[in-house]
Amino acid sequence: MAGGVRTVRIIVTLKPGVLDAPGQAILKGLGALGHSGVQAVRAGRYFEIEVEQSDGLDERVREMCEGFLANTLIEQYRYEIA
Amino acid sequence: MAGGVRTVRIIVTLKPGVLDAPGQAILKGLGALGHSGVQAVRAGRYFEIEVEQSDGLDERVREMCEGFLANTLIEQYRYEIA
Amino acid sequence: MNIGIVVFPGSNCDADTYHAIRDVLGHHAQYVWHEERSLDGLDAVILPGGFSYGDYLRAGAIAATSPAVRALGPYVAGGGLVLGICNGFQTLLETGLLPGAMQPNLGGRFRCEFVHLRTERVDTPFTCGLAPGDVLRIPIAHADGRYVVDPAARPALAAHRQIVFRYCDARGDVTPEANPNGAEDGIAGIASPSGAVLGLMPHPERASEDLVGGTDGLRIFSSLALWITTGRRLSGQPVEVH
Amino acid sequence: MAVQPPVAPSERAAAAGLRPAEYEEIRRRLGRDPTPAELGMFGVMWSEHCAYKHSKAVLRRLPARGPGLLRGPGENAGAVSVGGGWAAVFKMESHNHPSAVAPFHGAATGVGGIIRDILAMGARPTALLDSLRFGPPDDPAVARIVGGVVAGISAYGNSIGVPTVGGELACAPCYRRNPLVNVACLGLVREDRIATSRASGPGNAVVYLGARTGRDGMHGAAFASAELVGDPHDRSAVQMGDPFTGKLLIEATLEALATGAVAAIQDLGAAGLTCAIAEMSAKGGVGMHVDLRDVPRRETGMTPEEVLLSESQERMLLVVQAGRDSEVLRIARRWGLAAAVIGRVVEDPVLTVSDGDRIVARLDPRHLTDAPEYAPEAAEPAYLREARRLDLEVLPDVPAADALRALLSSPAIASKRWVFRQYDHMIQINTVVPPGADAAVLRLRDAAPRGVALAVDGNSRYCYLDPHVGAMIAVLEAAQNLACVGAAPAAVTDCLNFASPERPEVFWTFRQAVDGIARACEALDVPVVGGNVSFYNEAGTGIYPTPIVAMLGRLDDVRRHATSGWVRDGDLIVLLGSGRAWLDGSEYLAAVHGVTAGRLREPDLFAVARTIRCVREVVAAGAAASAHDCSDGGIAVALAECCIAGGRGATVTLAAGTNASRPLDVLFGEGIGRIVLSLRPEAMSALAEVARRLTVPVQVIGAVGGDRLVVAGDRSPAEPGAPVLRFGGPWLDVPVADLRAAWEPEEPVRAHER
Ligand SMILES: Nc1ncnc2c1ncn2[C@@H]1O[C@H](COP(=O)(O)OP(=O)(O)O)[C@@H](O)[C@H]1O
Ligand SMILES: [Mg+2]
Repeated sequence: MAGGVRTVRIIVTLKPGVLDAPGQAILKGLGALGHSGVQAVRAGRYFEIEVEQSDGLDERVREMCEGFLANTLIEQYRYEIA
Repeated sequence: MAGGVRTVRIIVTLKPGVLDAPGQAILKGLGALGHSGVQAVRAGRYFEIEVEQSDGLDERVREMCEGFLANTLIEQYRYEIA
Repeated sequence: MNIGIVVFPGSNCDADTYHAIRDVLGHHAQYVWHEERSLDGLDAVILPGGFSYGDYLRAGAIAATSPAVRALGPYVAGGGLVLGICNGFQTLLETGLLPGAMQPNLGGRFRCEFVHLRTERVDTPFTCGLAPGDVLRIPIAHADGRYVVDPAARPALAAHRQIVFRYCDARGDVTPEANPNGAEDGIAGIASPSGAVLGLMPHPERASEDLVGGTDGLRIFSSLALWITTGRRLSGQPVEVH
Repeated sequence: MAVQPPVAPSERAAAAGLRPAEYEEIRRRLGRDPTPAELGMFGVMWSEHCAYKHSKAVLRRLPARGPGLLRGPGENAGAVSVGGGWAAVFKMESHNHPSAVAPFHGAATGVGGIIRDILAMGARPTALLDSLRFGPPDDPAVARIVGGVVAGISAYGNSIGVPTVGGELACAPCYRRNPLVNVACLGLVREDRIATSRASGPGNAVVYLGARTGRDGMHGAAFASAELVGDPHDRSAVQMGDPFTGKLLIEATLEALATGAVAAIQDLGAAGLTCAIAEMSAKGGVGMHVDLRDVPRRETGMTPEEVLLSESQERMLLVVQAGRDSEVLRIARRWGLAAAVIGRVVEDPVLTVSDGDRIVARLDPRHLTDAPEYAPEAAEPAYLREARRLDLEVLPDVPAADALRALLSSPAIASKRWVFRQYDHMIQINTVVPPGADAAVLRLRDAAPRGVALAVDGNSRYCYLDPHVGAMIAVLEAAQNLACVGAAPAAVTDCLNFASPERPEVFWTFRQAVDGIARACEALDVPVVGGNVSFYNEAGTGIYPTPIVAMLGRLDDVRRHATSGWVRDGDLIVLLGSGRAWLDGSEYLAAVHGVTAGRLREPDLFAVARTIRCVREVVAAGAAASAHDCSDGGIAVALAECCIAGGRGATVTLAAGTNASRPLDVLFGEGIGRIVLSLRPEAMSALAEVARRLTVPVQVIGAVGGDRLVVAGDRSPAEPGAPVLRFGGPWLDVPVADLRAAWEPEEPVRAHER
């Protein structure tokens, strides 16, 4: 289906073990609001990208993630192409 | 399965029609790096929450989102409970 | 006069604001710890600038969950006055005490520089010493200052004269060039309909001394002092002080 | 108590980054094989970054004497008196390698790191300066690093509430894959409240304060001391900063110090807990018994080595009077920080580290702090003879106006507003002269009307051509910048950024640079109170020798200061100083002709020092309306900057100097010790008097006015008063609006480097 436009959903999160300051602050906030029973929060970033269909789209998405959307030194990413 | 711990994945994005400045900056950045064919980018936030299983968990997750994780004035959210 | 300055984890303009009110203006100010549940006995409460809780969720969102901020509702209902500066403004939006929301600056970057503000409303405790149209030169320092409000709420903003300050040029004209962050209608500060609650992005405490930044910002604090010491009420009627 | 079984030598030593000879030295000192934990501790403590193995001997050359000196190198930062009972704590550090692999977080943690060195002196961090070096910004990869570094400094400095009041930024191909990020911090503390890192008082509690410990930046110190080969895709070498926790740590630490219960304090920086317990014990001539089980952790399953070496950010170590530790723990709880008593000070100089009841390390802390010193070979680099040859005749002729525009838009000279607008430079409301001036000026609120000024300088192109003269000029230029705002030099801190010291020609440039800094500081009678050395900056080709100098100045009355912009039409324009200038190594050659070559002349240190003093006296007396030094781009660029800053034009006649006959040499030639002042004609006599006393040459070269910069040439100095053009048309005649347009660049697209 070349020529069409695909929607790519990307989730970027910190690698396990990397300090997640936002997650910790949000956990605090949930507690303050009386949400008991919350044991952990991890914060990440989400991207929804409209990109023209083409061969090797998978490859290109990975490039976008590695080279720009995620810092693979500290972050991991996963994506789905709809 | 009360007593167990569930993982909740939440995605928060801007409501359609709300200007997404970060998304546009990222679109620009991808272009500058030579990623052609990208037509639109929407930026959002992602949360992964470990919460104790309990009745009405669904309800509680919705409360966390409405009252805190999302600013429903301008943001929408969706979640899945794994 | 007794003004409370709320200290959140991550507040960083609390001491500056304290300095402006106590050392420069010569009025009494005290810090209020974010865990404080009662604001009784304070003539006014200031939510200072900073990065409360790192602004890690949305600017001001986590501060809005603190006991002190949740005490603001009853405090205002009982006639209290509240001023939110920068992060304090963002916090007030998150609580719903003021309408609208903050988005990242157009251009996506933190901006620290002097801007000009046009005074749009003077019958509030924070602007009673100003004249309509007065232009103030005051610095901004924020990354999330693009004020937005959903279309449905706009008429109400106008109807209740809630817009108090707009970004403008040196001559007082509200132009796109003078708008540092893309805020709707160049909105830099809004108040509750009664005027008891004011939020603004610029930092008046940074323009309170000739040596550093001029004294335009001080006029906002002296307005507040004037209002309180002359015992004015939000009706605008001065009452006898014996 | 039996120490646990020894380990196999050689390869373990190598793994810890130690040389075989060093491993043998360790065995000799311990009289046994080191335990795994001890080996790890030696590995980081004997790394170049912590131990200064190759630089210590040379650094002793730096003068640590001077008026008002309170603390010299050796503590976490140096301190000088600024009057009124107040001390200024001042220190600069580099974060080059982390910023190369993770620009945003590398730069951010660099800010956090230097702030905690200042905090460890008991001072409230009051101002930051950032000195940056990048590759050519038209390279998208470089632009991305620039965006990430500036965003990182902005994110951390703004959030933690310390204003970034100045800095510098320059670009050259040698920094393409090895950017330099040097950050200086100023702190203020009452002279009688300066803290120490010297542990004392057997029985006193060793208290951990701040963020919890994770596996961040394992071996960061060793990492900083290794050449960058490709991107080490190993997140563990990169620390993550959290300015929010950093801000809480500042408040909690100052509150803890105010109780009077704290005997000693140090930040957990490079080499983490290992460095802190070793340095604090060694300096205090005592020992410590520390149990790693009590260290607050963020991650599970950490080994003792990992806890000892972790470089998690936002942590401090305090020695608290026995029985008063609960006061500190209470303060920590209130600020939501982790805190715990992790050990005790002991009489004997023995460091005992246990993991529960298992002892993992037990040794004399001085074994860790007294690392071997090396005296590497030094050899004058071969490239110098070539690089110093310069034939101006072969260069194409360029219209002066075009050259001026090109210079004004070159990264080193162009407006940096796009950078410092992203930095909160006003918070704490002490900033009297904001970024953009020759130096930043801060008021001292508690010692009014006194003030301080800050400047940071370094010209790596000069240092490439002549590290000795180049380093001298860095010091003199910083002092010159302070003088222009009316401040007298009080203290110097430096970052010495070089390639591998194990290459003789690199080490030669290092020694030359340090000697240049030392001689200039001696001439100005200003102490070097601290600094930092960054070696192995070798990604791709090695970098230019890059000594960066930050200088602190004093103002007796902060209201008496000047800035660079013309103030009034009709004011006279005066050139102070020898007026000698050359195109060798100039920004003109680099920016207009892409040439880096020439022979630098050694400045007359004492003549320049007198000129600097003259400018400061005149400005501090309120006699000057504006003051600006001639640096990159020579007098033409200096005049253009005065026009742009003041929003008015000027008409100037320049004498073709003895050494320079052609217009381009006169306009764009560079020479230290030349300052452009503007002042009311009535003030001339006051200026002349000071200049005569200090035997500083003065030339009236023109007058302020109009909306163009007009520069004409003349063989004889113009008479005081409005100068008349003699023969020939003007060399330059450019509208101020054009100058500004060339100087204020478009903002580059922001890279979302995170
Ligand atoms: N280039 C230098 N000039 C002067 N002093 C230096 C220099 N480099 C390091 N020092 C001093 O050596 C000591 C150790 O430096 P450093 O490891 O950077 O301190 P810290 O470990 O507190 O960051 C400090 O007192 C520092 O001031
Ligand atoms: Mg230190």
